[in-house]
Amino acid sequence: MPWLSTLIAVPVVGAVAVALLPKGADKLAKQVALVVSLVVLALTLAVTIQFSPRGERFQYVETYDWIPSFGVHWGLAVDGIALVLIALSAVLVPVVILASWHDADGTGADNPPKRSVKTYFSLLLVLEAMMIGVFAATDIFLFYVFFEAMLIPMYFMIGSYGGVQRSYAAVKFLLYSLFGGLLMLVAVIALYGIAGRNTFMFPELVGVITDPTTQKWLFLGFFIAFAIKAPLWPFHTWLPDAAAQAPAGAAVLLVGVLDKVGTYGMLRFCLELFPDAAKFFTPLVLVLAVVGIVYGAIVAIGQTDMKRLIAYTSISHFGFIAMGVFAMTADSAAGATLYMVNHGFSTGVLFLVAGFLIYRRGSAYIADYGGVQKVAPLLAGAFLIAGLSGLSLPGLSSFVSEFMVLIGTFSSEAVAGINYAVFAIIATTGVILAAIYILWMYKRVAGGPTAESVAGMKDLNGREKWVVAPLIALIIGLGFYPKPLLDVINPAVDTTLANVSVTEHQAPVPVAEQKGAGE
Amino acid sequence: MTTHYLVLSALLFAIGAVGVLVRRNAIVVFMCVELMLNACNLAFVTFARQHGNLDGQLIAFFVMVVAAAEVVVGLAIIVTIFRTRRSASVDDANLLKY
Amino acid sequence: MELYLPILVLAVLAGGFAVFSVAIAPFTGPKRWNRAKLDAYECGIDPTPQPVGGGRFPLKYMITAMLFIVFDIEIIFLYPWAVAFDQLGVFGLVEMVLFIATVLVAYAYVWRRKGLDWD
Amino acid sequence: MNGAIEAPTIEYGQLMPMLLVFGAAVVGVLIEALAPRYLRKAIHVPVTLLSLAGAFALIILQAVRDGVPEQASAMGAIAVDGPALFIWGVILVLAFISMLLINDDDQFVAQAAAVPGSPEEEDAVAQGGAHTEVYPLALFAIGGMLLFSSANDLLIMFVALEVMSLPLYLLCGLARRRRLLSQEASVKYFLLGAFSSGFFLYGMALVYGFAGTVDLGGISSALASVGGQDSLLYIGVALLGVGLFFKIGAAPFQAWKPDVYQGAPTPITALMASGTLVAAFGAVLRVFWVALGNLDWDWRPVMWAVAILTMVVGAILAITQTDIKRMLAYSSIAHAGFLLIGVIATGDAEQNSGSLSGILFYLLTYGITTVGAFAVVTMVRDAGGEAGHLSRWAGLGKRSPLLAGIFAFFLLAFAGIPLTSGFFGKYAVFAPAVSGGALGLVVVGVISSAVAAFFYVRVIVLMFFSEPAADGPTVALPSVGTAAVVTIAAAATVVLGVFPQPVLDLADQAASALFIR
Amino acid sequence: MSTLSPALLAAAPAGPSLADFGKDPLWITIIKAVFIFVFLLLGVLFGVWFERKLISRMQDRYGPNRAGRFGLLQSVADGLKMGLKEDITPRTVDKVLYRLAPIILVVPAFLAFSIVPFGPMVWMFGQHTPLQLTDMPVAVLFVLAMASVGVYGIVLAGWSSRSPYAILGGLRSSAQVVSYEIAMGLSFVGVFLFAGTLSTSEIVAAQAEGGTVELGGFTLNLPSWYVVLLIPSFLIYAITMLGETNRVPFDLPEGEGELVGGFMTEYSSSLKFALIMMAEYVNVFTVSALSITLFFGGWRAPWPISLWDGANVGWWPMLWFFIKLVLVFSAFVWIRASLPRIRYDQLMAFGWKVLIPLNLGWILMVATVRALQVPENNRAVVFTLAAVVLVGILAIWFRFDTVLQRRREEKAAQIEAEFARLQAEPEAGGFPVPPLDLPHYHGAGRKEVPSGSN
Repeated sequence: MPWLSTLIAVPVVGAVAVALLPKGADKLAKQVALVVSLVVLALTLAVTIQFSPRGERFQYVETYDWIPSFGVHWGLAVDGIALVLIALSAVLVPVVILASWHDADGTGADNPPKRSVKTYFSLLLVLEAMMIGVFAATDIFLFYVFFEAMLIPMYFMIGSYGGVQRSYAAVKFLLYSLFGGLLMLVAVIALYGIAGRNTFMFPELVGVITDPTTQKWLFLGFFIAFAIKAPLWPFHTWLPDAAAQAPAGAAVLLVGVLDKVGTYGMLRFCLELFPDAAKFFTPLVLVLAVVGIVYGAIVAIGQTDMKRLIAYTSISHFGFIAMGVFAMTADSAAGATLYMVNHGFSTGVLFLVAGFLIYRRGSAYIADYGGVQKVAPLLAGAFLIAGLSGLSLPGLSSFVSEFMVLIGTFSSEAVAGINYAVFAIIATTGVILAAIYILWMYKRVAGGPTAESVAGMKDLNGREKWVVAPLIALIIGLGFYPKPLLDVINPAVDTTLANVSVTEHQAPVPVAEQKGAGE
Repeated sequence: MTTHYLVLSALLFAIGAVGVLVRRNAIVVFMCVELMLNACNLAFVTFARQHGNLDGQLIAFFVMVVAAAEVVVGLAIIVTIFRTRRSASVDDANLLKY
Repeated sequence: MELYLPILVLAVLAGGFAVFSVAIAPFTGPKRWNRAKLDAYECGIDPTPQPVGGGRFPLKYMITAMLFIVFDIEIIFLYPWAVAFDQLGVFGLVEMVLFIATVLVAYAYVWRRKGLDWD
Repeated sequence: MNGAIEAPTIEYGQLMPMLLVFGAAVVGVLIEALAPRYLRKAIHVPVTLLSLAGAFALIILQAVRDGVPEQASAMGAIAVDGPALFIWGVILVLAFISMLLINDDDQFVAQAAAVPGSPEEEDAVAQGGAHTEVYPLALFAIGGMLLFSSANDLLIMFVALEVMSLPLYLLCGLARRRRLLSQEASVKYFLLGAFSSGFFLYGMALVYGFAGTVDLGGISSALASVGGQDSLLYIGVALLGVGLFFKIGAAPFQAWKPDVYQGAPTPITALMASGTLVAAFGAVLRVFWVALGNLDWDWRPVMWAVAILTMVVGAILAITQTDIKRMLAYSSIAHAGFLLIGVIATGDAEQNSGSLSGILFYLLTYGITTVGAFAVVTMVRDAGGEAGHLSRWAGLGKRSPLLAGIFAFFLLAFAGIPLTSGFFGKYAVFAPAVSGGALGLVVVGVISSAVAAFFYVRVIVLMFFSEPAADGPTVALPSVGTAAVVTIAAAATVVLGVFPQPVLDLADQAASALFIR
Repeated sequence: MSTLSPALLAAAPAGPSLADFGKDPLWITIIKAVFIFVFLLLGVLFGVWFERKLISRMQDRYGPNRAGRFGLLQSVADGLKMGLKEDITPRTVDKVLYRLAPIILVVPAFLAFSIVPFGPMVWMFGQHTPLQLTDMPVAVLFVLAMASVGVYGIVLAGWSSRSPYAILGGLRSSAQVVSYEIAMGLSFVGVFLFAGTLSTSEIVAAQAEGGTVELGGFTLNLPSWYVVLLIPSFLIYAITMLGETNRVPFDLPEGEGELVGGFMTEYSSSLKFALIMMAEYVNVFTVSALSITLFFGGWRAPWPISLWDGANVGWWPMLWFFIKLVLVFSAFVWIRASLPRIRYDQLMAFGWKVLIPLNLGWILMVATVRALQVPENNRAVVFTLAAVVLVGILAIWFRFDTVLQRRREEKAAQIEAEFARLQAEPEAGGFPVPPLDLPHYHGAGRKEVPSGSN
């Protein structure tokens, strides 16, 4: 059975079905969307369970000719890295659907009259299909197609359903991404032309480009696209706008999944296709990453808008992920991959809870809140747990990954006379700053005397509990027992690094065992 | 010998081209275009003599035909706009700008 | 070129004669100034002032001129065809039937649209 | 008497598609002459559409039954080669759907000769009906396009250029509403068009002076034997280029395009923006590849500059536009620049056929999307006719989500977003260009694509994310024709965006043998 | 001429061909040019006298008979008088063009005559030379070109006068000339089809002997003059000849009842007017000479004389030519004496709606016949084409005939109805009604429907 194609097809079919529902059948649309997303989740679980970590690197391989003239294939397959990210998407989407139940209805205080509800959910499902596709694609061209096509539903979600400045944010988001994408397109075309293999299949292109100069240029083409997507400092400026203006659900997917495509792309394509160039640019990237970590954290502290604050924390976190990827040790890379997943969950909860708050209070400004924990303890609690996961409290999921990244970076060998430990040490300050922004925000929002405006605030209702509970459970669960994930991730990371030929462990499997035991 | 004719044709062509650019009356502009076409004819005929083949003369035939068709179409258009505006100056045609 | 030289000679003769006639005309006759005589003729009434450039003409004349051009051009094609007819054979005949038929179609259009009617 | 003249031969079979279109045009004139007024449209529509469809069928028949001819027809005057057949097909398809738009409804003036606002005009309007001359005129223009793209010598090319342009000059002036604008567009188009064809002709004269022939193959061999150190030739080539660049609207000869596109009746704009561009690129390819192929080292730098300028000018000036048709015009300029990249990317035969195939595919995708976009433009109306000003489009997404969505889709296709035909079109041109060593151009192309995306996105923002104006335009209920055009265009944009392989195969096949010399 | 048998070719007296031209020394050329010039000057004088005299005779009066024998010096006297009259240049005219226009009119008129063949090769002062100023491969085209240049003279004369009569007259005149020029040009095509050349001397040569044609086993001798072979061409040419030269019945532009003097209104007298007059007469001679060249065998002697061997050699042919010229000119005068002037719309309608389509149809018919004469042609195709052409012509003819008939009847019925109504109720419409004996009110039966209204 073509599992991956099915995974992509189901949400697409669902989206069409939702879009074709008669006008006014809003409730039905939501239900259909939820069911479809749950079906996808179930299928994803099935795929995950059947995936064998020690087997072939790429599993569920599907390869069909798509456009032979261009050497383009409908090439899908997953390795551990892609699998966990697909799983992340599959988990987040039903949660987001549930959380966005009323987002498109336009009942919020400061929400302008919104448009079609079914369109929103239809777009969500399309987006899900694209997200799965982009992670599953093994054909670089196909990857690019999903990479770009993914923008459109997100663009409409932000632009049509977002906050006051939504159209500005949407356009900024689209243009940044598009620009990066086009640079990548040039690199993709050049890669195809220079490789001369008449194929875009990723496995066949690994290690083909050997000329260092060529590698560097192509690397830059890909890297800038991913850096914009991720977003890495200094390409980050679109994210706070987009995330702040997007409806909460869209923001979750935007920051939680879409941006991961950037870091995923760095790990998958930048490193493996252009290992020499990657090594050449590593110091630069690490500098950017570290600057991003510190900068994101500091700016986050100064934010007055909750969603912007969360967005800036994400910039800081993406710095960690990028650092992990480019430190190129087994630990750091595996940690970065794990971080992608964990960050998706923790930021997801943060955005969702912030969304609940905003929905109730009608304002995103921190100053408008106070003492929420007294009137809505569950809400505040969820907020706190997610926040703590964000600041990498031990026992919560992010800690494991952040720790692995830092350790990995610290232990990586000095290259070109630069000791990477320095970066790790500076990055650690990010952890401290994280404590400041998270806790301070929590204190202002949930702590202290109850502000008048939040006095009548309702606590989480049944639907919202169902939204938050699974994510909180995952955060805590993965915090204590990340092994299943790492089991899946490690072999893939090791293969990747083997292709980059920098890993200190030549035998992948024992390493995975060892790590699993070590955590 | 043929050089003189070529120079003449180039001169006529240049006069026509400059005329198109500097004159303001649509009909005069149009006449300048016709002048350019006829300069081309001169060049064709000259080259035909130079090369000793008849292609150039033949082309001149066709150019005349085309020029005639152009006159018919062009004057029709110019007359229409002239009737509307009572002015054939291209400067008065100013509705289309960005 | 020699074929055209005689024409030049004749042109010089005729041109000389014409220019001479026009040039001496003012000197051969008497001169009796009379204001009315120097007005444009208009059956004795004050002449209508004519705008510089001739003013506006009925469009009819332009249409006639256009039609003339179109048919004159057609003639340009008919002459070489007629001269080379024997050598072109059936091909020439076929093409000219098509050509004339096409022209006649346009002609019929002009006719039906009253392009050939005068008033 | 004189030296014997050999009676020429003409391969009527190969030229049949073109002859059919011209024949239908002539029949159209006859209909105008003989049929009573109330019957004319009813006769014109089937004649026009059937002739276009028939011509298309003949092309298919030619390709399937006889294959691609290997020698130029009509004594070497017209080359019905693979690319020509493909371009013919494209032109006919585009013309067909443009025709659906043209015969749709009252886009055209009731009485062109009547002064706007005069009693005569009111009479004509009251009598109803429009100029049915539009049909034969359009057919002549289409026939000219077919000939232009397949001309194998410069004379035929010049004649075809005029046969194509002259009807278009007239058609431009026939808009029913905003007559002054339309007439002005017509005059501008005519004067500039005639001016540029003068340049083309003089260039042709100089090239003839150099080569002693206007046959494209002959010019090519003349270049090969002389070595191309002749100022006559260079000036000639430059002037030829001016003429051709004007037709495709390449900068710095693009000035007419926005004016004309805005002023002309929108269905005619659609025909021009699609068909003319396709035909003109056919001619550009023939001149620069077939005739001047041996001179590529000399024209390539100029072409680089023109291509870059065209893309940049098109993309940047489009941003400042406030009229939807002007914006699409600038977008068309930018796309002409992208296509020029393909023209530059020459090399060995394989490289050339790759570039050619890319250009052919791009022309098809761009043409269809363009017609669709203009079809949508015809449907958005207010009291004064089409609502051209961009501000009037605000909030269209709320008022008519389906139409706005389709238009947004077309715009995304223009921008080259994946899963639209525009993406593969661009890819098909850019990819061979990279392997042809024009990476720099591709980078410029990509950057200007990004700039161009900005103004496409701006329209989408306006349509979907802005509040509708209180007295905003209405969306006309589409007639069957318009609806069909929009549907066909949207379907083609999707299908070519998702599953382009069959058409790519066709383009590859058409391009494989390159042009007949 | 592929159909000429070698025997006939040998029998044909030698006429000049294109190759014989361009070899004259300059002085011979000058002599010839002066001869033509003087010939035309004297011709005009003679022509004016001859016309007046002849027309008088036809109208049963004497005509000029005071100056000189038979009034022969009358034209000379007129010319002198014009030279001695005051040269009036109206104040408003465009001075330069006003003076230039007569020159532009007269020079091309003279030039057109340079390709007219007067005779065969003769010995002139020890030079063997054709009796023709020059010839060229496009001689007939040259005549048309000169005629076109003459139109400029007309337009400029009218335009530069700045007088409504002159301007309208100039426009009308030029419109008329160009309209009839087309029919004229088309009427030549038949000749070229048979002669295979545009050179006048060769056309004359081609009329030396008619060819033969095989039709159904019979050998038919074709007549040698194209006037016989191509009678419709000639008739059309004869009509256009009158239109082209603004002669009766097509002398509208200068008809006194129409626009005073037409384009020459402001050229009231003096030598400028004389030039214009002269140009008109020269034009008449030119078209006459052309008709002789193209249709009447040029300088070749007519049938009974041609039996004499010496008829077509030496200087004799010049005589035949002059006789023919005088005869054709007489025909002009005869027509002038016989026919009334027609209305302008009728004139244009006749030119455009009758002459041109007739001409085109005729050309196609001539071409098919000619194609049958060429043995290597595919007869089946030609016959098919001929059938198609014939059917087409007939279809169009019948269609127009029925349409015209229907319209005529409609119009008649309308007039009849109006007549009946007015008879019953004379005050209908509230206007005082004119007496009912006006022709219009006698009903359709008594009134010709104007032909211009179809």
